[in-house]
Amino acid sequence: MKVEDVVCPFCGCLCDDLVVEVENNRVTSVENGCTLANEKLMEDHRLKNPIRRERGSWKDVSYDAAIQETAEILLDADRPLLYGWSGTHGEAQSVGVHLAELLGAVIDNTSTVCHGPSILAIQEVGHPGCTLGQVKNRADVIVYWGANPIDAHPRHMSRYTTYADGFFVKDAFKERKVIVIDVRKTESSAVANEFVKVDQGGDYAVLSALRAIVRGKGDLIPVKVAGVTREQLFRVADICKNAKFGAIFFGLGLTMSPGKNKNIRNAIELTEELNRHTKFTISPMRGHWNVYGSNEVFTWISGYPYAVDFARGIAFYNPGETTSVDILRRGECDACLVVASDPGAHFPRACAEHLARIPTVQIDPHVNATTHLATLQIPVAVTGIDAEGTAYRMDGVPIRTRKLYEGTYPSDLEILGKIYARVKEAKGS
Amino acid sequence: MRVILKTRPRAKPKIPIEAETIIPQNFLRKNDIRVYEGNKERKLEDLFYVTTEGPAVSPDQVEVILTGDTGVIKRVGEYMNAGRIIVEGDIGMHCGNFMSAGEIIIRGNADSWLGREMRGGVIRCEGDAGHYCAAGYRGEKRGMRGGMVEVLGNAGDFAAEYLSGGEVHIHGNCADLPGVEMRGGTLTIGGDCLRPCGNMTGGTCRIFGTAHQFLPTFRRNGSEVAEYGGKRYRMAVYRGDIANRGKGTVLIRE
Amino acid sequence: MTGLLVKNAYVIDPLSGVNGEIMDIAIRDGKIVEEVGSGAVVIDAGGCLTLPGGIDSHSHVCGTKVNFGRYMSPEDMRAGRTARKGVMHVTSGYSVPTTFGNSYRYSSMGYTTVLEGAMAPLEARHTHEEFTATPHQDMLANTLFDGNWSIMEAVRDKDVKRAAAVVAWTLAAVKGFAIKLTNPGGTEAWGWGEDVHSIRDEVPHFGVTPAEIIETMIQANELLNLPHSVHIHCNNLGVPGNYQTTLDTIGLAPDLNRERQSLYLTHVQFHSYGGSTWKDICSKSEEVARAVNARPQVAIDMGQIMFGRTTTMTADGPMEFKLYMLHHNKWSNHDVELETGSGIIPVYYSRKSLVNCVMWAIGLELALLTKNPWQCMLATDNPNGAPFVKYPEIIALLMSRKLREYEMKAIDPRTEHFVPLFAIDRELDWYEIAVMTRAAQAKALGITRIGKGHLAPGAEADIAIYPLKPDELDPAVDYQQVMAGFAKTSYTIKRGRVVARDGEVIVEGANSTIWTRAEVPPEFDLNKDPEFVKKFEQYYTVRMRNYPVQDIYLPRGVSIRTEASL
Amino acid sequence: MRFVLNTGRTIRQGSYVERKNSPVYREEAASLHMDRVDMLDLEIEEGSHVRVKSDQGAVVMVARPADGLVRGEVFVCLGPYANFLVNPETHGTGMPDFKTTVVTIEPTTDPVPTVRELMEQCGGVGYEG
Repeated sequence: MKVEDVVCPFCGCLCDDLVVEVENNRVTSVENGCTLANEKLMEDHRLKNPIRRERGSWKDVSYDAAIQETAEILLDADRPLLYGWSGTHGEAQSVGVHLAELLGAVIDNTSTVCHGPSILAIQEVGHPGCTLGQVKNRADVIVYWGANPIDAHPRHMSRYTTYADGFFVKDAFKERKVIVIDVRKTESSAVANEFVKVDQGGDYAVLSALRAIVRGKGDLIPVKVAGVTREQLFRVADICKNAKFGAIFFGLGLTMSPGKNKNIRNAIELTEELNRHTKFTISPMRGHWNVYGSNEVFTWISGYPYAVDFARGIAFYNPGETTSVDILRRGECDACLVVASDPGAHFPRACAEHLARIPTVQIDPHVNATTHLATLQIPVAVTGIDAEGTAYRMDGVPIRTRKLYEGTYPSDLEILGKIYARVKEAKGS
Repeated sequence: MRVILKTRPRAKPKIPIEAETIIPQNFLRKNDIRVYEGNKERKLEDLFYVTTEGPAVSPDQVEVILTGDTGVIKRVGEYMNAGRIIVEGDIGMHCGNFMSAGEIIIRGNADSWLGREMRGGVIRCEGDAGHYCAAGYRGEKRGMRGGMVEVLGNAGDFAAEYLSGGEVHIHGNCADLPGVEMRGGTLTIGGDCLRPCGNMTGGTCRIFGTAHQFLPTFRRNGSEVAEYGGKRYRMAVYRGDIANRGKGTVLIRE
Repeated sequence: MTGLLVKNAYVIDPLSGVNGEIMDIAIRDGKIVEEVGSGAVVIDAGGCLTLPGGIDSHSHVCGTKVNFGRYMSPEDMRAGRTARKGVMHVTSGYSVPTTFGNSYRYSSMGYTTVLEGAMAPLEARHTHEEFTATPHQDMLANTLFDGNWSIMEAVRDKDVKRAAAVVAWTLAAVKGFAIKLTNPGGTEAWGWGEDVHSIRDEVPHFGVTPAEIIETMIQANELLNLPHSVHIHCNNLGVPGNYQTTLDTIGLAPDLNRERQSLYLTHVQFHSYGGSTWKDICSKSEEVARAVNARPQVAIDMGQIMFGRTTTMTADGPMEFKLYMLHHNKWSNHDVELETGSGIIPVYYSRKSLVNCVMWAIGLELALLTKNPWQCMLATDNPNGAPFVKYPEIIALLMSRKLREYEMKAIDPRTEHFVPLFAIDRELDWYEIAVMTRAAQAKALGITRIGKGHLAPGAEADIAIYPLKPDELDPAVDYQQVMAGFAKTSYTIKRGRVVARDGEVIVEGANSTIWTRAEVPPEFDLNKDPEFVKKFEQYYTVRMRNYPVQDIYLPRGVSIRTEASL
Repeated sequence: MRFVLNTGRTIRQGSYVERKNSPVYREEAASLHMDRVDMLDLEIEEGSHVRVKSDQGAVVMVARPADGLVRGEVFVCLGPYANFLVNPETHGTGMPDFKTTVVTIEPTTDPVPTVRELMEQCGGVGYEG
């Protein structure tokens, strides 16, 4: 069976033009997808059934027993942490937030180790952005800063920027200038018209210098700023000011390097400054296909995009305190529910060690690094393959993923809904 | 009146205690004071041995003394407006947030967000302070607006972020980006720091050690003499941050 | 179900011609009925003011930009936090509360129906997701067409029917309720960092003017027989001297519909400025009200501002950038491909700011100078002028000259030279308030036919009982009580069920989403139009098949079907 | 020798992200990319095992020459190997310094651990499945 207009559940590009062939509850071919999409959709290595760690070895358990035990673990805890969420659909995320609210838990999503600092910066200065189609149809200057789309978002350039023809840009490859700014050369910098090599940790100073130049205070700028020559800084500023429509896309090169949120803030303020001369937008290159959805869902329910602490009944938010890495690092939480993510692989070692110390339940289709740390794992359907639901693209456009076949696994929504019901019943509310 | 709160041993000592109720005025009326241990609401007496000595008729006559394993107690002195708190050891995050008057003395180290968005009063930390010492609230336009925060040791990153009024004095070193987004008030750093005063629009920052990686967007504006610790130093004067409106002043020892 | 009987109610039901009669209201199966049996649950209203559930005909509570307002404002979130309690979820926020916060606060004020003022079609799914998390109000979404490329092409080709077909396709696809034009043409120009400055300016690259867009859309709207009229946020919002644009826009409105207005102008306060700069800005409310009084084919809402902190959010991207240049705090912007834009900035309206004082006066003046209350609805363009929790205070200001005098003493004393408010004596009565907060909205939105805004048998049993006894109160004097009473109902009844009591929400809630489906002849069905399909595939970044909002997003959708006259 | 360890995505890491216990994932996530001259200085060749050490611990990886890096910088794709070295301190931002871990590198003949072994070192119990 052929399914058209399939939505890819891998990265924040959320491409929705895939054509997929399905046979006997398996995807057998994928058209239009990138390597990441193909690997994800054609995968065939799920955890078969719920498993439970008992005295140093693993046993199979029933779904019902696993759900019951999860509810009990969460109810027993004084500071449970519910982490992950970016790899599942919005409807499941919504149950997650209500579960956290009911438990007095901390709920956090993978933004915490991704674009959390971007959110902090946006909370300071706002976010002049747009949907990706604005860029495709209008932009004549593209800036990738601390981002390597060819590896992380393989179709970003062909669908939205460098190679994407649009209404006002008929021949994109010729008409668009692409600037890549990074601490190292990448596949992406190789296709840029201009590559700006910044010293590690120097982004903030380079951004400040560019802002000063755009403000007409460039006389002050020394011959080199963090490894970038004055001439190149002026040239870049000039290209940007003369753009008809410029779009900056930034990645973890800014969010993870020293200064963190202040780097992003500086980039946003540069964008605002450029808007006094022309049209400019800035957008984070969101990683997981639905990480932005977790921010949206968390926000409309709790008021905050991530790192929400319901311990005192009200919603409290303070990244650096209520973020997962910090809570694990401090050894605060006494139980953890991991949903649709892999902190064992993607958090610093000290955090993984704490996950191994406490009861950790993982709801995830695959055996990953966290599996080895967990006490219980419940396999579920993969949203976008055998489950469906809402996802938000990196620019905020919501798209409903498709279910490609009727599988045998329950969805995240079903499992979480049952856990929520048990907790609610136990709480007598 | 003196109230002594000594921590009791706990089964899970790493779970933070949320104790915004520990402020002098709350002890005046012998109310049932509650704190949170994780997501569980507890009576103060469940977590502390409480001793009260002497009378008081107004909160400024109340002195609260915290001893024991106090490093995980958060929000002590939040919204405090009178009286005194003495912490014999370390204190957890958010100590003295939004306080408007009174005094907090910390004999040990303070965790992050010490004196966040403080309006008035005095905080003196004899050890080190964590990140965002005397800084602003997420998303708020102005940070600390009045009062005094003094740290005898070092401070972490983002000290005095969004400082808008009042005085912050770090005797030791500051880590990255002290005085970032500063709009007013005075920040004094006795030791070294990294990338001070990024994006500042107002106020004065004085650095008596070395400013590493000083940003390229500050304009030299002569020299002047400043007194610090009884000595006089010749200071290079800079105006900035000209990436922004550039109405702030940074003085760095020459 | 045995039914519910509200006894002894002081009822004002303008659409039914009831003005202050003590009567009983019988309810069964969610509807108002002639009578119920003796087994019915009885609520004794004790002679208290009983009105149809409140209707907000222009508010921003759900969707992309509203949520971004929350996302970017942790400082606003901390301003209104409540813990989970009973059936009530956690809430956060003051000017942009969480969805449950909005829902509970509206419910506590007796509001049972709310129209989201601006939904970008491409992001409609988001609005609907938030609608389901706003459980105590029936929701409707104005759908943005101000910068819609297909519309502008139809306008350029002078093809009204094509425009109507685009509207019909879009409303059905995104489950929208009505046509919204926000700064028509201006949001497309903002795609290039530009704006339009009058209704006769040309939109870059499209060769059309705002006036042509507005006129075409009014006609298309009537061709589709939509319940509501075109809903417009005029060009030049917030610009000194913009009243001329507003008068020009009013001048475009023909009289095409016997049931309701042909053009709804929203937050007109922001569009009634004289002068040429912020220094000489003055009120032109008299000119605007005169135009409204002379033209029954238009209706407006106030767009009242109230002093204090709030967040502005609108599809009017260029306006928000101008505002950012003034305030220099934080600024978000979100342009939506082929359709529209949006912007958000936080603001603080201060009694010390002459400009803000003039704005405050203008809103009140519009309500007091518009002779027919059916033509002027009470709203703040929530949260742009003020959060909706300020409505009770606005009601009190309109009902009491004494309260206005008290306020006028507290504001910048120069205000008097720039506004007529100080010379206006009119005090609105209970009936006029009932009109301006529910009946007129129902009529203007065209939802009386589905039982909204009135209490006649057959109507939806959406009822607000306020702890106010009109016979014993003089609102001109007892304004404090008026404010307190309108802030917290004794009972809010939604579809026959008590949902809030004395300000506490007591049930989970289950709203409906009301949308419009205009049936068009097959030759106007754009699903089969090769040109439309091709443009869609070329320029949108979402596949046409993935664009429409699936039915699952409207668990209790109510569609109003119309037969297009194409 | 001291180096600054940078991490980031690679297409191979992304392709095998749901198969973290596979040999290909291990090969990718344990690849330490570095400048060729630095490799000469360390007297190692492509494919040599190296012990990479930070203030948080040490892990064995496989050295690979890379062109885009300057001397003194090394790159490992994000994952459990790099994270064995990353300090969990977040500076009050929630985000660790994933891009600027100071490490030392020395040749070794020790084997490269599997993901499972890494997690067992963290206190976990390996699942074979």
